[in-house]
Amino acid sequence: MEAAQEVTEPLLRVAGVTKRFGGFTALDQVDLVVAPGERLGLIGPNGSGKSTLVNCIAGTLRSESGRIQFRGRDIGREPAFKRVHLGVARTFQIPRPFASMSVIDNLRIALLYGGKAKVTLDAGRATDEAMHILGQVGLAAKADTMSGGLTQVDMRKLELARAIAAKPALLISDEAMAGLSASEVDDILALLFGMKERGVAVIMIEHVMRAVMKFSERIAVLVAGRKIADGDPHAIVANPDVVSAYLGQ
Amino acid sequence: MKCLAAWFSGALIALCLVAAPALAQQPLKIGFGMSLTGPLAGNGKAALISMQIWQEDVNAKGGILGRKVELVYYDDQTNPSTVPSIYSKLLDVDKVDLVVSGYGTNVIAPAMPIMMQRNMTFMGLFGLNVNSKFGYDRYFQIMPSGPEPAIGWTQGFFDTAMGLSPKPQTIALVGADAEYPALALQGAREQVKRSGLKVVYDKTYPPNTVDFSPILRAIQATNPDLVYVASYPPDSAGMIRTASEVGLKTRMFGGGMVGPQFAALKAQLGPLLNGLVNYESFVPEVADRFPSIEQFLAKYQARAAKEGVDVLGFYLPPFAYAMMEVLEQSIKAVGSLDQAKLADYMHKTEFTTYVGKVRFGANGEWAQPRMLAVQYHGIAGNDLDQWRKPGRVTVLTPAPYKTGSVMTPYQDSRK
Amino acid sequence: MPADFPTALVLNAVVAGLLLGGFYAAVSVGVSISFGMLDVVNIAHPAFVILGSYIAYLVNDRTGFDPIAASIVLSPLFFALGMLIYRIYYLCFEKRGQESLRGLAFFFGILFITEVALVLVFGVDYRMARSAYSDTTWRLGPVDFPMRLVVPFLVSIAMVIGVQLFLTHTFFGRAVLAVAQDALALRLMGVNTFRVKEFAFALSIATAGVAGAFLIVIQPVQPSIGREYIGLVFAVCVLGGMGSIWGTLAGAFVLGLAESFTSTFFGPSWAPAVSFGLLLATLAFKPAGLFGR
Amino acid sequence: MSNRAFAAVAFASALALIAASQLVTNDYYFSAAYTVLQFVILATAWNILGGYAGYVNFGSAAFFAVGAYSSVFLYKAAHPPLIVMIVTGTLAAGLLGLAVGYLTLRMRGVFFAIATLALSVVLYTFVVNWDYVGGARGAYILQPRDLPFGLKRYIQVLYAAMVLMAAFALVVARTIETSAIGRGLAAIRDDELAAECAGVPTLRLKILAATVSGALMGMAGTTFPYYLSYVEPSAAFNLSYAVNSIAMPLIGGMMSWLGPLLGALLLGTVQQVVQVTVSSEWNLMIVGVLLVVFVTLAPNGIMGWVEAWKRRRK
Repeated sequence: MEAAQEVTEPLLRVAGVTKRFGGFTALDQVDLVVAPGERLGLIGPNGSGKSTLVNCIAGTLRSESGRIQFRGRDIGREPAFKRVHLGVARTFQIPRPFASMSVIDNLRIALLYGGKAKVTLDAGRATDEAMHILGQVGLAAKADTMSGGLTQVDMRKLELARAIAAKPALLISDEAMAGLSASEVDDILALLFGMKERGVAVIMIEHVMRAVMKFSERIAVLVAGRKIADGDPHAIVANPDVVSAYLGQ
Repeated sequence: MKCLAAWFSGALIALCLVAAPALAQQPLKIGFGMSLTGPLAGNGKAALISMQIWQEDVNAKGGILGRKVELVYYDDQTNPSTVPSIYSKLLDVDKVDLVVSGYGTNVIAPAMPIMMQRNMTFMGLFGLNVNSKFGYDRYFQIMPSGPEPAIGWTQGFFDTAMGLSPKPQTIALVGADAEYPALALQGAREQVKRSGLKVVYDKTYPPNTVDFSPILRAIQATNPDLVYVASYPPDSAGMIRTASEVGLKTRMFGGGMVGPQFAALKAQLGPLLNGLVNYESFVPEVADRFPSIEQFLAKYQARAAKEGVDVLGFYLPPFAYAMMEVLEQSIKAVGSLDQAKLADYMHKTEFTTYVGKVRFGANGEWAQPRMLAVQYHGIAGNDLDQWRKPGRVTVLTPAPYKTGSVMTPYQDSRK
Repeated sequence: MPADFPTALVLNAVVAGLLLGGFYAAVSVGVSISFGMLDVVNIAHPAFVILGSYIAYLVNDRTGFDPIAASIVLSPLFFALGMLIYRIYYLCFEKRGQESLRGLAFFFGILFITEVALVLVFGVDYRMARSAYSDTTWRLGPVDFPMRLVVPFLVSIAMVIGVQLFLTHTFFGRAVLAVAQDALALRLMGVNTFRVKEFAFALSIATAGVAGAFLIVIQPVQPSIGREYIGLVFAVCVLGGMGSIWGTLAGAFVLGLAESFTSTFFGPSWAPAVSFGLLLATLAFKPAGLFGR
Repeated sequence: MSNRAFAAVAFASALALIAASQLVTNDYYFSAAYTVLQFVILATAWNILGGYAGYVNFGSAAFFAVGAYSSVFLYKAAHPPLIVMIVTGTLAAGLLGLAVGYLTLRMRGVFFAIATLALSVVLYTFVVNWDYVGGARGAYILQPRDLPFGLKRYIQVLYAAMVLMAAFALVVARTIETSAIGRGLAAIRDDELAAECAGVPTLRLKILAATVSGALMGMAGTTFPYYLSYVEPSAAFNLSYAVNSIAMPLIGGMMSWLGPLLGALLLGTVQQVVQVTVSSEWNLMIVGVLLVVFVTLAPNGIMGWVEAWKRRRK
């Protein structure tokens, strides 16, 4: 994918990002760095600001202060769709399929508009590529069913498929595994690991600690809008602040 | 796509066959569109009833040219965009022998191009200034607004005003944002130029205004000698009611208000009408000049209550009837339905109708304006019968119909 | 204040604006419930107001009873009519989860049907109700208070406050507020949301009936006048803030005052443009409206 | 069928309809057809923003009036040929559509609908106070004497213009519907946030849809002054344009260009037929009953029935 990467330049740099909703401070001076192809776990109790951070990076929310840089370029002011073109793709915690369309049509939207949209796909190649991605997430059989009628699990898979179809450099997976069975968690994990070979960095937000520990090369912890820890997964788990934050002493 | 045209015309022809006239002695068909729904339905239905009364009278006398008269009409819903379809259906599908117009400028103008293409003689019912742009020589209009309609319409008010001594200096003009009031105000502005008055207020208001006190207070602040109002029934009621609530002080108030001519407003407003100077087309005070009108009004009033329309019928019904009388007399005189001969006859002849002598000028409007300018006085209570006999109205102009002079100022004559 | 400052004119403009706002609030409070809280786009609300006008006129004409009092006594009739209309609406749309657009066309149909029914029953002549206070006007210094507008104003404020108190202080009322926020949650708590919504919609039609009596006391009414009020009722509801009764009252006063001041000082013809321009600005900069949630 | 083929068929049918009209000697069909075609254009145009993108425009009468009044303005100013009026009116209404497009930046769903309603009231007040185009008095527009292509009566010229414009509107609607833009708009209709995060430039597409929809609605109004020969604000801003441009796509079906066409042909023809056969208040009642019945029995419109029937048959 990318040419040789200068060592120092990170893929994503989030510096001093603050976000307030009226009086409530959802994010307070958060810094975060993601290297190309890196697998980062983002954890924290509910309401710690994880989704808000995702929305600020993806562009659906605008932070009051701080800078967000992607491949060295400031994307803080860019609309969400432009960030997708630049290579930032995200899934939604609560799936949001295009209900009036079939599963494969959902993919076609992402292929047409997401993946470096400059590449104009003729119908034929678009269908093959869509089927290929659907195969990866295990939805090939349901290509023609209406996406509105899918089960919760399948909808989560569709979310991932749409993000992949955007050919991102950074994929943000927002609780894609909540409520899945062990085998399904493993399927998704295998998929996300696959992204690594294609040089795609992944930020995984999960509560399933088994998956997070297995997947993450690095873990960042958000509590009440502030990043309280960032580093090697095992050190993080042993870190007293993190434990107290989670177990709520 | 091609099936569209076939299917479309097939459906319509089938429907028209259903409505095709019986093959017996061919009836003489007169076609028109009329507002039976929408804001002007009140006038439309009153006109329709009057024309039906005329139809019954004529058929009782054996019809015209030995043929029974039949009225073919459709509801234009007070929506001008229905008019071209209605009139081309009447002419091309129903094949009516004669056409007359609906009520009001908005629905008369759209029919003009079709009339001009077919060279039909076209009688208009209360259209203000319609023919000025078309200049069609077979257009005739029954409302007595005179050769320059907008001027003739406002003549009574201004003649009366300029007759006051000392001469009034300032005038306030106010009217609704709609076709008739805008034309009436245009006429008033022209009158102001001719009489050298100074305009101190000249604004319009949206037709669905609820509260008129802001407008009348703004007018009162300019302290005008005269207040000329051009309005539709709901606004007229609002203006008159607010004038008493605000205690309007001016020498003459009124002018071009549609509404006080109708029974509904006469009953609702009652004593509030005292002192108002307004136009009317017929009042009992001049009944002696129109011998047979009582007979018509009796028939009309009998049916009006049941049909839920204006109970008195002073404003429009006599003229709707008179319009048909002119047609009737012309056909009988010419002896045929030749449009050219009819038009020519109508230009030359002075007709005697329920509304007296009717003579048309070159542009089809009345040769002489004959709108009555009246002042209401001595009204007590809200019953309607006080209006059926003379005594509540002073006719100010035109001179031949004058029954008294104007009482001013408005606030004193209101008591 | 400068000598020529038109204090009387300004004072009267304020009073006229408030009185007009009171009437606008009565006409719009029903929409604030049906549209603001139930998300039912009831375009035919003004038609029910006109129906209320005619019923009040009928009673007043036959028995000489005061039209506004008559409308309050007869409001249960409108309440029942509201329940019937909502049942049809619920069966055809809500149950199938149709979005409110379909309901829009449904209510356009109801608007036309009601208007023609009124034309057939009452004819097309202008009707107006006579009441004892129709022609009396109180004068306090330079300001005058026409009873024709003051009585509807007072009863309207009472009605709006009554609706607000009902919604906040009774079980059923709170259920209506809850259904506005999260119908699903309410259903999970075992509340029959259909019954609650039906009640709320019926209440909105009842307010329409009473507002109709105000209208026919203020000005003559004719079946097709309802069409003029469609824009106004939604403007007041949205300007004030969706689903907020206080918001509706505030929105009504803002529009009433804007119209009154524009008519007095600038030009009556521009009054609707000013009012709806105000609404456009509010929607652009504060979509939730003045008091919206 | 490719867009080019569809365009060819559409314009061929249009020319066929115009040719067929030479056989019709009866003017009534031209007037009735003019009105029905007017609604075909209005409904098709409305559906581009309302059906494809899901933004309900309450103010379609305002766009229609912009088209009509730009023709009145040109008639008074320079008296240009009809085609110039049509193009100018379409562009003027397109500008208004552009402005409305930016409205979608701040407003969604029913707020957007109310905003377009407010916009049409503001525009109405401007036109009422614009004396050059007649204001509240109304303006007279006399139909030209010399008729092109040897047509006998001017209504036939207007009919031909409307047929060609209807074909053009259908081609534009279908081209948008089957293109990437159409897919993007459908995504916006289903879930705007998800569409934005799938890379769809939602604002740009909404503005495009609003501009094209507005322009075509204006186009429907450009020949109206000649048809009526007397235009005043309450005729151009009539409630029937707002009601029909929403009801027809709803009744026909909003998912494809065929829906508004069917809805307009059905409801438009019924209104024309009822208006000249049932001569009293009943024609307004019939339209009301038709609206209620159709919207309740055919939730997704006629096309909805067709789709359901096809799915059941497969």
